Amino acid sequence: MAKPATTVTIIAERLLQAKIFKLLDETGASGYTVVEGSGKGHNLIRTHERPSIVRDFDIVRIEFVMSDGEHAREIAQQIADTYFKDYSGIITISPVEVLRPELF
Amino acid sequence: MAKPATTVTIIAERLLQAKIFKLLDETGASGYTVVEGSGKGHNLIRTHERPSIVRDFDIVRIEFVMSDGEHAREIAQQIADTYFKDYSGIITISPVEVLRPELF
Amino acid sequence: MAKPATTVTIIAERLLQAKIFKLLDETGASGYTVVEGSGKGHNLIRTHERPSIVRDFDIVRIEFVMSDGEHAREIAQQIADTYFKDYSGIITISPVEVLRPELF
Amino acid sequence: MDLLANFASSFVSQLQSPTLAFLIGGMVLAATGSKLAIPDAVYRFIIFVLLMSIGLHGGMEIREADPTELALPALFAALIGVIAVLLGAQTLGRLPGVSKDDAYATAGLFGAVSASTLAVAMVVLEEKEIPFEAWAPALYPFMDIPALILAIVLASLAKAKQSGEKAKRVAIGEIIKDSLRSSALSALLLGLAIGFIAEPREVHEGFYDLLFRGFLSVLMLVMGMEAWARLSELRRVAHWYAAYAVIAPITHGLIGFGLGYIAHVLVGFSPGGVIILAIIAASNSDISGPPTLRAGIPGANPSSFIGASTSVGTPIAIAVCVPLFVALAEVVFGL
Amino acid sequence: MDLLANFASSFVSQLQSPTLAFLIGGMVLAATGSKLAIPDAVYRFIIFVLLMSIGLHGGMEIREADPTELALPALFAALIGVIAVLLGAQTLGRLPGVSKDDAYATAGLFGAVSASTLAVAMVVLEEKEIPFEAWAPALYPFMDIPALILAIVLASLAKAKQSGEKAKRVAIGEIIKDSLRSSALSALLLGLAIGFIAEPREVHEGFYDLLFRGFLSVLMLVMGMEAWARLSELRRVAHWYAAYAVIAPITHGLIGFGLGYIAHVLVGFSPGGVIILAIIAASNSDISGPPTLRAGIPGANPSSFIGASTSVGTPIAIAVCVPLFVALAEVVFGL
Amino acid sequence: MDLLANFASSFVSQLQSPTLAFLIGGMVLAATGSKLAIPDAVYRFIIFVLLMSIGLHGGMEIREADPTELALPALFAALIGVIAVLLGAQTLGRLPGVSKDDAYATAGLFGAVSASTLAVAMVVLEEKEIPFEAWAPALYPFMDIPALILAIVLASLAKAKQSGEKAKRVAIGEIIKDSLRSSALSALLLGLAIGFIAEPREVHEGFYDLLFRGFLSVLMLVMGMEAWARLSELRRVAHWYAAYAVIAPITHGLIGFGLGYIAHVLVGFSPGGVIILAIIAASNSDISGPPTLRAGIPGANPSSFIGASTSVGTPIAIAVCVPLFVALAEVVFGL
Ligand SMILES: Nc1ncnc2c1ncn2[C@@H]1O[C@H](COP(=O)(O)O)[C@@H](O)[C@H]1O
Ligand SMILES: Nc1ncnc2c1ncn2[C@@H]1O[C@H](COP(=O)(O)O)[C@@H](O)[C@H]1O
Ligand SMILES: Nc1ncnc2c1ncn2[C@@H]1O[C@H](COP(=O)(O)O)[C@@H](O)[C@H]1O
Ligand code: NA
Ligand code: NA
Ligand code: NA
Repeated sequence: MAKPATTVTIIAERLLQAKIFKLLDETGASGYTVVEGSGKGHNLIRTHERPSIVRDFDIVRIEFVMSDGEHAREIAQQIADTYFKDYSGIITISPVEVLRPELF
Repeated sequence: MAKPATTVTIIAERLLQAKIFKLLDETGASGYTVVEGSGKGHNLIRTHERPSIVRDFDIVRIEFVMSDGEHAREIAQQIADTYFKDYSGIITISPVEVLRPELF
Repeated sequence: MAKPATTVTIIAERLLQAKIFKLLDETGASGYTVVEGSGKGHNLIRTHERPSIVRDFDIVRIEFVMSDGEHAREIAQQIADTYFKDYSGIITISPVEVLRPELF
Repeated sequence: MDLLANFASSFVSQLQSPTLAFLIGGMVLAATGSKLAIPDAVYRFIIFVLLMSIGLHGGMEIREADPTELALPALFAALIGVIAVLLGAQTLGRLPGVSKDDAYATAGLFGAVSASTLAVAMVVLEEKEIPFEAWAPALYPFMDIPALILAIVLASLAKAKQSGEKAKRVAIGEIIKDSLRSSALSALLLGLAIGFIAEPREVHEGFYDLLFRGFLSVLMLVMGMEAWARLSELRRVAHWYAAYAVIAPITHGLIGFGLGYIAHVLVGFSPGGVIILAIIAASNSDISGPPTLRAGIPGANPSSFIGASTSVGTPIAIAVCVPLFVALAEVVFGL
Repeated sequence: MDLLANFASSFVSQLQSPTLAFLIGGMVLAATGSKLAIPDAVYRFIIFVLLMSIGLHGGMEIREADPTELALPALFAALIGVIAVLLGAQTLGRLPGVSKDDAYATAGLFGAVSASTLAVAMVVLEEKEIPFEAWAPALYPFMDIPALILAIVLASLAKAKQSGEKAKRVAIGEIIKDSLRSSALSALLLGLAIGFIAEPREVHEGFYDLLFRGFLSVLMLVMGMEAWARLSELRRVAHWYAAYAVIAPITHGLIGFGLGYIAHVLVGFSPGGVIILAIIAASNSDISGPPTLRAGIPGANPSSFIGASTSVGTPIAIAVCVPLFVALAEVVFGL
Repeated sequence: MDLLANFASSFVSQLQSPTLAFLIGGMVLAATGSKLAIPDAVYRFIIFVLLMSIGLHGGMEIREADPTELALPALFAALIGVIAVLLGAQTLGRLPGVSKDDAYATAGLFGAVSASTLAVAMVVLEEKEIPFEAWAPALYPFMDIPALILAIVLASLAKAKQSGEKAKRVAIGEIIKDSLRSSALSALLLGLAIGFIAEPREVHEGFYDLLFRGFLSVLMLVMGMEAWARLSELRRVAHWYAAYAVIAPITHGLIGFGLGYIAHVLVGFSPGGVIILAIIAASNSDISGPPTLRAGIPGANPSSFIGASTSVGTPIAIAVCVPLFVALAEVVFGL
């Protein structure tokens, strides 16, 4: 009963979180899951362990699953184009299978 | 030395966490990893940021890796059948490779 | 514009985190993302919920993405050989696609 | 007239009370999109300290109390919980756009008790120097648990009737345990036990009681923020929830006040105790209730029952019912 | 000579002050690789309590104050914010290896205000029993917001000029909102409002003020640890940042002191108020500034502007500027 | 007879002590599956405050102390750490079902010191008004570090012998650093240093000391919960661990008391100091020990050594050894 789908994983600064959520809602992602983390890339080292009032530079890992892989890719591309010129972040796309495909 | 295996990712309410762990233990998953998160789906918006005494509605992301893909799929299906009729949650299945395959 | 790449996911005790970061920096991973979690394997049960001063036994989930799959596998193997003889941990390798491939 | 004037003045003074100022402050913060947030860990510790403080104090005082006095008020507390749920099921449950499951869950939540509102009541009584029985806070579980059980049992019966199957036996023992194990009741009962057995006056006064008011002010801030934030969820469900969430606390409180008055006449339950009974009746559960109801009535939509209670029920209980029942008591008992 | 002797003795006494001892202690911990860490949740609660305490106190005192007195110092505060940014853009911005964007962001940060440094200043004034206007902490946003806005506007103009396009309109309203919504300013303003309206003396004295010094000591520890930890980031960028971060606080503080003195002469601004104005001028933003600037000047590298301010600017403001301006006031006003 | 009667009465009074009531309360909560949890961030802040408080107080008092007095007790502390590890290796290490690595790690943990138990001892001494040397808490690292080093060295030698290879040089410097950098020792030493240098009496009394008892009560709750939760892990390993975890604290404590008595006779070490020495000897490490041992003896199974210490060793140290050594001192020194 498992059917193929696509998971898009967006790793970004929390600064962008609300905007990415909005974009996902508008473009029709049926849901998403977020976990908080830390990381290192080309810019700032972001450690979750250091106390910080300013949480906007923390890393969030947002993933959304869609049945329609083409649509998922388009959304991913749109996020990359809109935000990741100016701000930190990476996007990966992976093939998965989902149970209960009617949800996605 | 990498060998193929299957990762099952379960995103569910924390309410179910203990029950899912029990089921995983009983069905013979050799281990699992959990991270806490938040998310949006068809029901409640769950934000990790808002203070809450009641953590039962938070989102947990549970993943387990198994060498035996068939077995992993069966476990995944069983979790979906047992819990995800009544409660929120999604399950994805992905192909991976593992190092130290004797562990899984 | 998506190009194939490889994601390596390392699940380990926090004890090893700093050493793994160092190894990743030295071997040329362009970045990595970490989330904190808990888990169960063959050894200790690690629960994120119990208060603990000693965070060294917590589980961290480190993932890094590289365009060069061969290189990624070598790094993964090196981490497994260096640390996972003595300490807890698992490594999975998955095929993904990335946007903005110049970053990896 | 006196009652009205009294209520008006009590209400106005309550409006200037720091407690309410923090509650409203929290709403304003949320409404203006402030990033200020009380960390989750701090919030949970605050709840713990407040309930331990109430528990420890009660436990130490109970040493000198006559336990049989508790009987009638406790019975009344249970009765109020039951009536509240039945009322809710019969009113909210019959309205258009409200599913049976959602109605039972919401009624259960409003029948159950809020630890935070209880804490507010105790501060107000202390400020007004109105004495009450030391064991009065211990009435909490006597109202909370029957309400939750009844809501889940009714929902389960309704489902069975609908599907034509025999009702699944509701695990009542599990509901009681779930409720007692919730962080709120655990802390209160632990405090009662330690207070009773070890009489830790020094640590109570020098720490738990010392931090009580300050922590309560922070809690009010959080509750105000939450109330506003949940409004958006409430807006997504039928308007009846909002109406119910305004009327139910006042109704339940009046029932509580009435039964409390009877206990006053019959067994000398103090006026302060009557106020506490009325206010916990007016309150709705924010800690033990939601997860217990979610587990027991999986078909209910948390958005509706949590939204109604957090966004409307709790502010009404704190901002309207607390001054209302204090004023009522002042008139009725001539305080 | 007197100034120097006075400054020397004030500086030495400040060095033995617990505040500074905790700051240095934090640096030593970080330098030796200690695993001791103040949990994030506790740190954020501490900031909340400190700013609520300052706000509540101010709000209660303002009840008796003449609001028109605030006008000139507030104007001067805004002026200092503006001058600081212009100075930074003209000095740091012309140095080799410093990008325009980075220069504007850094100048904005040093023109803006640090809540923590403000808290230190208030403890020192209290210890020295130097009185100041209750509304002095309310000068904070008057300096903070213009500095942030100007930095972002200048960066945006520079970018437009460079690219030959017309400048994107800077959403000034957004910047003001962003700044007011930051956890620091929200807490301060909330405290002012609640203090003014509800006058919660009891909860202020029994909780917020009670915890003030202790929490400040913990905050200093965190700031010391952070200062050291960020040094590594600072090292990755041009050395000019470090030089700027030493000179700017002292310069801005002196400008603040000067304008404060004028306000003293013109409208009787108190010596304590002058010190506060000088110290918030010397301080640099650690809470509202970084994310606002990050959002407004996305091309700027956070490593440079945060590194310079956290690692060098803040320790200089606390360890050098606080005793400096207290000593200066003692000489100038003959305290 | 006197000792027994005294011990019995001291034990009974200790059983009613709030400290123990919270410890047992925590166990009961965990046993009944309560969801009450003290947030991790709060727990870590509590440890910080307790150790800072002990440190600050010690540091301020040491100003007037004669540092040479510390020499003999410090030497004895180190000796106790060493003896404890050797004893453990020779007893636990020879039992069936216990691996060499596990035995060394467990012996190391029981030879090392618990900051929480030390805090309990200090509260009890204060309550009983038994004076002790201000520097007595500073004996902690002198016992802790040698125990951890010896355990790791022995394990490494044993492994080398087994594998026939030359022993890997143990990085003793690393172990010492690891230990000193642990959050517990860092906080204690930082407190000592700040107390000694800056003498922050006001912030100590008004904050750290103020919160001491309350925070200790919360800590006891956490330790009780942890003790119960870890029992399941202990059950998975050989029963000998449980037996060892009962006997070792008492044995080590007696050795500590004996050596303390010698120091009393030779250099006038105070009875209170002797009690502290005995109790830290009886305690087992819960903060610095586990990760240091895990890193140093990777072959050891954390379930066994952490289980034995958290579930059995710590409750024995607090509930049995504290009253035992106080009673013993009362008899021996005629307090
Ligand atoms: N190659 C990578 N693999 C995994 N995560 C990455 C990688 N590169 C960047 N990241 C994540 O993206 C964040 C921002 O990256 P950057 O913009 O390069 O600083 C980092 O903090 C990491 O969390
Ligand atoms: N399409 C999706 N992609 C990723 N996560 C999802 C998706 N749909 C639902 N979820 C997660 O599953 C949780 C419960 O979903 P729901 O039951 O639809 O409210 C959400 O809070 C999300 O964390
Ligand atoms: N099969 C598995 N699937 C997912 N995570 C695992 C698995 N086995 C082990 N882990 C993770 O690796 C950690 C250490 O495993 P172990 O060394 O087996 O105790 C566990 O706490 C889990 O977080
Ligand atoms: Na109720
Ligand atoms: Na400034
Ligand atoms: Na020991």
